Amino acid sequence: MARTSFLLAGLELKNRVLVASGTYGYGDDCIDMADPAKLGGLITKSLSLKPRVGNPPVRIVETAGGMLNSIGLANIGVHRFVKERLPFLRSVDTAVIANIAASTVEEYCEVLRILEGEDGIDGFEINVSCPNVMEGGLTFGTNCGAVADITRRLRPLTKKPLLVKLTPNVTHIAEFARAVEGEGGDAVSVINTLIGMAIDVRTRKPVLSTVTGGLSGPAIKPVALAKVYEVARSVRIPVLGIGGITTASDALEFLIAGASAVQIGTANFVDPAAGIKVAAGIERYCDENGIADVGSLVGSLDVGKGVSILDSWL
Amino acid sequence: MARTSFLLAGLELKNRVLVASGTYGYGDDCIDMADPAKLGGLITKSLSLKPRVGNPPVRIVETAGGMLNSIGLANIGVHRFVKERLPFLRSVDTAVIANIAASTVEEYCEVLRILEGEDGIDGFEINVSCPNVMEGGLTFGTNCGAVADITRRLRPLTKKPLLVKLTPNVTHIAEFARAVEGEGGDAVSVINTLIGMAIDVRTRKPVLSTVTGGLSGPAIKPVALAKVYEVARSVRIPVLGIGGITTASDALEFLIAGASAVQIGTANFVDPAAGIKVAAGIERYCDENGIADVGSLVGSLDVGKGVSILDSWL
Amino acid sequence: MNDHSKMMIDLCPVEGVRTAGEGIFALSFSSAAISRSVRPGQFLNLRVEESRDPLLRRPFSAYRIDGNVIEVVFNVVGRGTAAMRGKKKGDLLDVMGPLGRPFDTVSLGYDSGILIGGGLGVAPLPLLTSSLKKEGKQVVTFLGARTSAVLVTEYLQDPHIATDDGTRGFHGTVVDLASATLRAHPLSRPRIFACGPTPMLRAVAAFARAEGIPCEVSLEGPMGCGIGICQGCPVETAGDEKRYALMCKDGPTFDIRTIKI
Amino acid sequence: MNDHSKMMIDLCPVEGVRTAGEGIFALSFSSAAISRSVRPGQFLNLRVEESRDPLLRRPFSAYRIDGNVIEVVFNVVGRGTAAMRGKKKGDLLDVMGPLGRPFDTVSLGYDSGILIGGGLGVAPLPLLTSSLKKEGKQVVTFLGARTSAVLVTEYLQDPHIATDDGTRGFHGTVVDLASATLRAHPLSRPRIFACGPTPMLRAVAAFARAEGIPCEVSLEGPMGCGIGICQGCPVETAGDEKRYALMCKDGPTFDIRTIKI
Ligand SMILES: Cc1cc2nc3c(=O)[nH]c(=O)nc-3n(C[C@H](O)[C@H](O)[C@H](O)COP(=O)(O)OP(=O)(O)OC[C@H]3O[C@@H](n4cnc5c(N)ncnc54)[C@H](O)[C@@H]3O)c2cc1C
Ligand SMILES: Cc1cc2nc3c(=O)[nH]c(=O)nc-3n(C[C@H](O)[C@H](O)[C@H](O)COP(=O)(O)OP(=O)(O)OC[C@H]3O[C@@H](n4cnc5c(N)ncnc54)[C@H](O)[C@@H]3O)c2cc1C
Ligand SMILES: Cc1cc2nc3c(=O)[nH]c(=O)nc-3n(C[C@H](O)[C@H](O)[C@H](O)COP(=O)(O)O)c2cc1C
Ligand SMILES: Cc1cc2nc3c(=O)[nH]c(=O)nc-3n(C[C@H](O)[C@H](O)[C@H](O)COP(=O)(O)O)c2cc1C
Ligand code: FES
Ligand code: FES
Repeated sequence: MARTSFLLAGLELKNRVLVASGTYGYGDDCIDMADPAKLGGLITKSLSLKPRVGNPPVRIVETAGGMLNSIGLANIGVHRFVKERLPFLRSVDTAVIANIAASTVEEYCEVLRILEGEDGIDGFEINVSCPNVMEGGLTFGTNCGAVADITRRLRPLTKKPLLVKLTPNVTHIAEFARAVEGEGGDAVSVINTLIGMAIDVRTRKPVLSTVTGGLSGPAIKPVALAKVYEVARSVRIPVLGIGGITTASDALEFLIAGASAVQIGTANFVDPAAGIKVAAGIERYCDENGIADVGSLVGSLDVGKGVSILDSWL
Repeated sequence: MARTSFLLAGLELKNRVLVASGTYGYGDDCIDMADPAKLGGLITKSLSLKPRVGNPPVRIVETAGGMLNSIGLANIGVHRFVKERLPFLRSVDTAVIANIAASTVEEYCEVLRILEGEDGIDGFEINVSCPNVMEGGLTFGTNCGAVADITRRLRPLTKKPLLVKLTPNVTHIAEFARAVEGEGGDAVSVINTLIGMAIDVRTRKPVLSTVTGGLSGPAIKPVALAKVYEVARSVRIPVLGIGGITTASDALEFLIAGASAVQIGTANFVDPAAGIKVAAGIERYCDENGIADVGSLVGSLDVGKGVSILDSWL
Repeated sequence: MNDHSKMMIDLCPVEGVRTAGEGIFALSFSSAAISRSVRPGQFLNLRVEESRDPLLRRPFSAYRIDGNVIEVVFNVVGRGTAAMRGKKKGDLLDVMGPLGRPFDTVSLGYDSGILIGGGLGVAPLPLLTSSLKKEGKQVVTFLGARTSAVLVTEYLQDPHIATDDGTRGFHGTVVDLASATLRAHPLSRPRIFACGPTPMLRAVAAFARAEGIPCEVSLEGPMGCGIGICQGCPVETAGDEKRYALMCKDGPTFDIRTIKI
Repeated sequence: MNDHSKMMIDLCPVEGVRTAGEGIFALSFSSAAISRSVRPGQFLNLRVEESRDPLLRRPFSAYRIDGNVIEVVFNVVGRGTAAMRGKKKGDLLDVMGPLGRPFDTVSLGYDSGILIGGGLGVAPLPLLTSSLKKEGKQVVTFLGARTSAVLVTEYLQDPHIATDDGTRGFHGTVVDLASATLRAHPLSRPRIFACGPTPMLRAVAAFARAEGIPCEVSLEGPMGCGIGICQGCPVETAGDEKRYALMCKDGPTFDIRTIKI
């Protein structure tokens, strides 16, 4: 049986499959259908300092092979999270990573400080795809200096793994990953959703109340994989691959491209046990192919004589 | 019957549906199955100065709701094009736009000069998603200064419509559109393919010989639509919307978002008459909704109280 | 956490698809486990195809339970429902359920259940009828539809009928019919259970408020997951402070006092 | 431009799906227009589902023509072929064809056609057999497969059989069988037509070159459009200069002198 566990900046994960922020609630909703103890880790919905009610309907719409969402980071706020949801998460035998969203650097720090003082949080993932209220609504995530700054400010506040989750909506995602690495971030999560849009042609209105939203699901898998490949070649810290992963075969592509672990998002909506099945499938693949440690797959892509697109023409 | 024709920088198009570069050959392959005279226009495969044999196999792979390609701009070169293919295109009663690809600014100019001297070419579309050999393989398309420079250099060489086709693989596509507008470009085509990747997990090799490739098809439609919306709000020149359009309803979304016309790409591979059907469907929609001119749909999106994602949180 | 019946995913053999009205179909499949625990007003989330397009499950009210067999009723509005229509006996259907908050039939303090259904909002009413009768309540049913051909009156108890075009029963809306009838013949300690298009539910709520009758409505709208993990199905709650409940988890049935409708 | 028969898209009623071997199926559908013009070695591009996933058409060799009815033979390797297996009589199938360059059966200068098929490479051989016989050629057929259960020997003329596991006929590869047989019993002015996996075609080509026998092979690989507009199906051509032909338009059948194999 292949070794599946993985040490993420000192944190032992049972396997390399986590559930992604915003796609598994706080871990308790799916308990009837999937045992979280079989996951490598569970990442919470983004937590902000104050509760956020989220955006008005419509918040989601299906697209070809994917979906758009504009949830608006609806969450109960870090204080209620600690009081109402953390006790359950403490009882679950899997790594729990708290995802943090904020609109000022100070707010990121504050939320992290609150959580750092609590038992049951094993690490942090920083969602930088939020608008910076200081800079007039421009998202932090598309500003490399801002991402570096957030990492620098958060790093001293915790010894636990500090992950930064990058947005794909930039020209050179690897620059952002290098900025995180440079400031002592332990890992990067790649990718958050792509900006997308849908229109109801009967009413000529946007389907989503926010006009645009975030595209996720199988449709974005090829883009996510290319971003992971780009990032993994540019930094030494681990990369967590995310985007459209539904099957073990999808996850294997990410590992082979250079991800040290993967996160399952939209697929949970179809099957809350998707992550568990993906983990089992990865193990089966390794056993069938005589691979003793899942880790040896990471970055094992054989590009042969292949030249990257930068050297060729689309 | 709704008015469907459209004046693109002086060039009369019968309707607002064109077939996209690289997805209809030189117009003669589908003649048995679709009458090009029913299209608003036909954009040629990218033409380069010298013939290009293109990339080795594998060049295409299907993905969820889309496909990746790395054709490598295989084309017969501008000289053979003029000799062998242009005569057929002259005989077709539709607007013919020559798409040009090059790896130096000089080469762009040279190809345009050659075509400018020929009857039967009604306009030009500049593919800037090619690596700049001068700058060591970085693509022109992700460098705003380079895009401005190409437009500036080409503009004096023709009085015909000069379109620049933008890549979506940038943080702020609107900047690129503004650069084109500023240099006198007549229109922008939005979008070319997204960078993506696929791996064969049995061999642990990239599926495409070029490792990464361009993602197209319905999967990218939400992204393309958001980019068109962004660009259309930023420039006054017409926007040609491209990306995943398969049905009339898809095309209507682009028009409503602000595209003056649309291009059909991947859908041609499934049905070479897709563009003709889309054009007919747009007309039917207008007739059913009492719209006298398709043009009045352009940019008619009613955002109501909707706030763009930049003002909200993903 | 959902504190109703345990939810599960079951691969259910399809029993068949039958016609239940003009353009209306009923799909039945068997699941011992799910059929046992479904309660009136709950829904099932069907994976209509093993495909990435359509990608998400599709929610349908439990319409009928007969032994192990569960039936849902639907009309074809898109690709998901088109695929459902094409199912054949023996096909396997991936069903998640039972989901959501059932109608609150066990509340004390009412003697008669008033059931109001508009269009395919009839779907939860047959199960609700059986439940109420088991609990010894009086059941009075009002059913509305665009036209007679799309009325689905099966498994209901002597429904009062309204059609928009007057092709059957009362010529007008089901809410007009129900309010006129109930004002003329008041019931003892009534409680309203309604399901249908939002404008109809608004009218029902207005009537219930005016008459001071307790009222629950079953809502419908886009859903991502059906189990509370995507936050995709907000329903604005009553009260001054802007807040949202989740349609899939806190609903789909809501007491009208708890939401803005 | 394709200067072979006119290509078209036709919505074809499915006649049925039958089993043609272990895990091998034959799907038939009727199209008066396409059936009339298909020639041996040409293919059809099927839209197996009205879906955006799978998105692209799937290419299949024309296996049999019987009046208006066209049959293709396949095994289930992915979602497209799985969907084909599930087709029912009366379903409508969106078929584009006939596509590609047929085998060149009208070349002068040969008396006997040697047909070599490996696995489902048998697909174009029945049509080819009829054509050759109509033209008065002698036909000698060699058929290879992994094991006896997956051999499809219908509509062929007394095929010589080879199986990798020896469960039927010659124990070994079909090329070993063909070369041994043909060296032992040379035919008058032969011409080889082969279809199968690439390693097999390489072996056939090597044999043909060694013996100086004219040889055509039918290739297989990923296709985007099937009609020459995507440039997605390159086949390296013979000669020093690096150039590509298109499998869908210049092939799928190629004279081995024109390509690198
Ligand atoms: C709790 C709940 C119970 C339901 N019960 C039933 C039922 O018993 N019978 C029944 O016929 N339908 C029911 N629905 C609605 C049903 O889920 C949708 O009609 C179905 O998902 C459409 O799928 P599709 O793929 O055919 O359509 P799509 O291709 O997804 O969409 C087609 C059209 O329908 C609209 N649409 C899609 N989903 C919904 C939705 N959830 N509500 C309203 N409009 C939608 C789309 O905007 C689009 O215009 C219920 C919905 C909910 C939330
Ligand atoms: C000209 C031509 C004629 C053909 N004739 C026949 C035929 O008569 N009978 C038959 O069974 N098959 C034939 N094929 C192959 C057939 O087209 C593929 O098997 C089919 O497209 C697979 O579709 P799928 O959706 O089931 O598999 P996918 O889900 O698309 O793929 C499943 C697996 O098959 C591989 N694959 C996909 N397409 C091809 C392909 N074109 N060639 C090789 N491997 C592929 C994939 O890499 C993957 O590993 C032919 C192909 C060509 C190009
Ligand atoms: C409904 C929904 C809500 C999400 N909420 C969050 C969130 O709160 N914080 C975050 O960092 N990412 C969030 N994401 C992004 C996912 O974690 C993930 O990065 C993205 O969906 C791509 O993965 P997928 O294709 O597997 O879904 C959300 C995604 C979806 C679909
Ligand atoms: C196989 C293929 C070849 C293409 N070749 C070119 C090309 O030569 N020049 C160009 O500007 N765009 C090219 N494109 C991009 C398309 O014109 C179009 O911008 C893109 O595919 C998105 O549209 P779609 O989703 O409708 O296909 C190509 C696309 C595909 C799929
Ligand atoms: S549908 Fe996902 S939370 Fe309600
Ligand atoms: S498959 Fe498109 S050119 Fe051959």
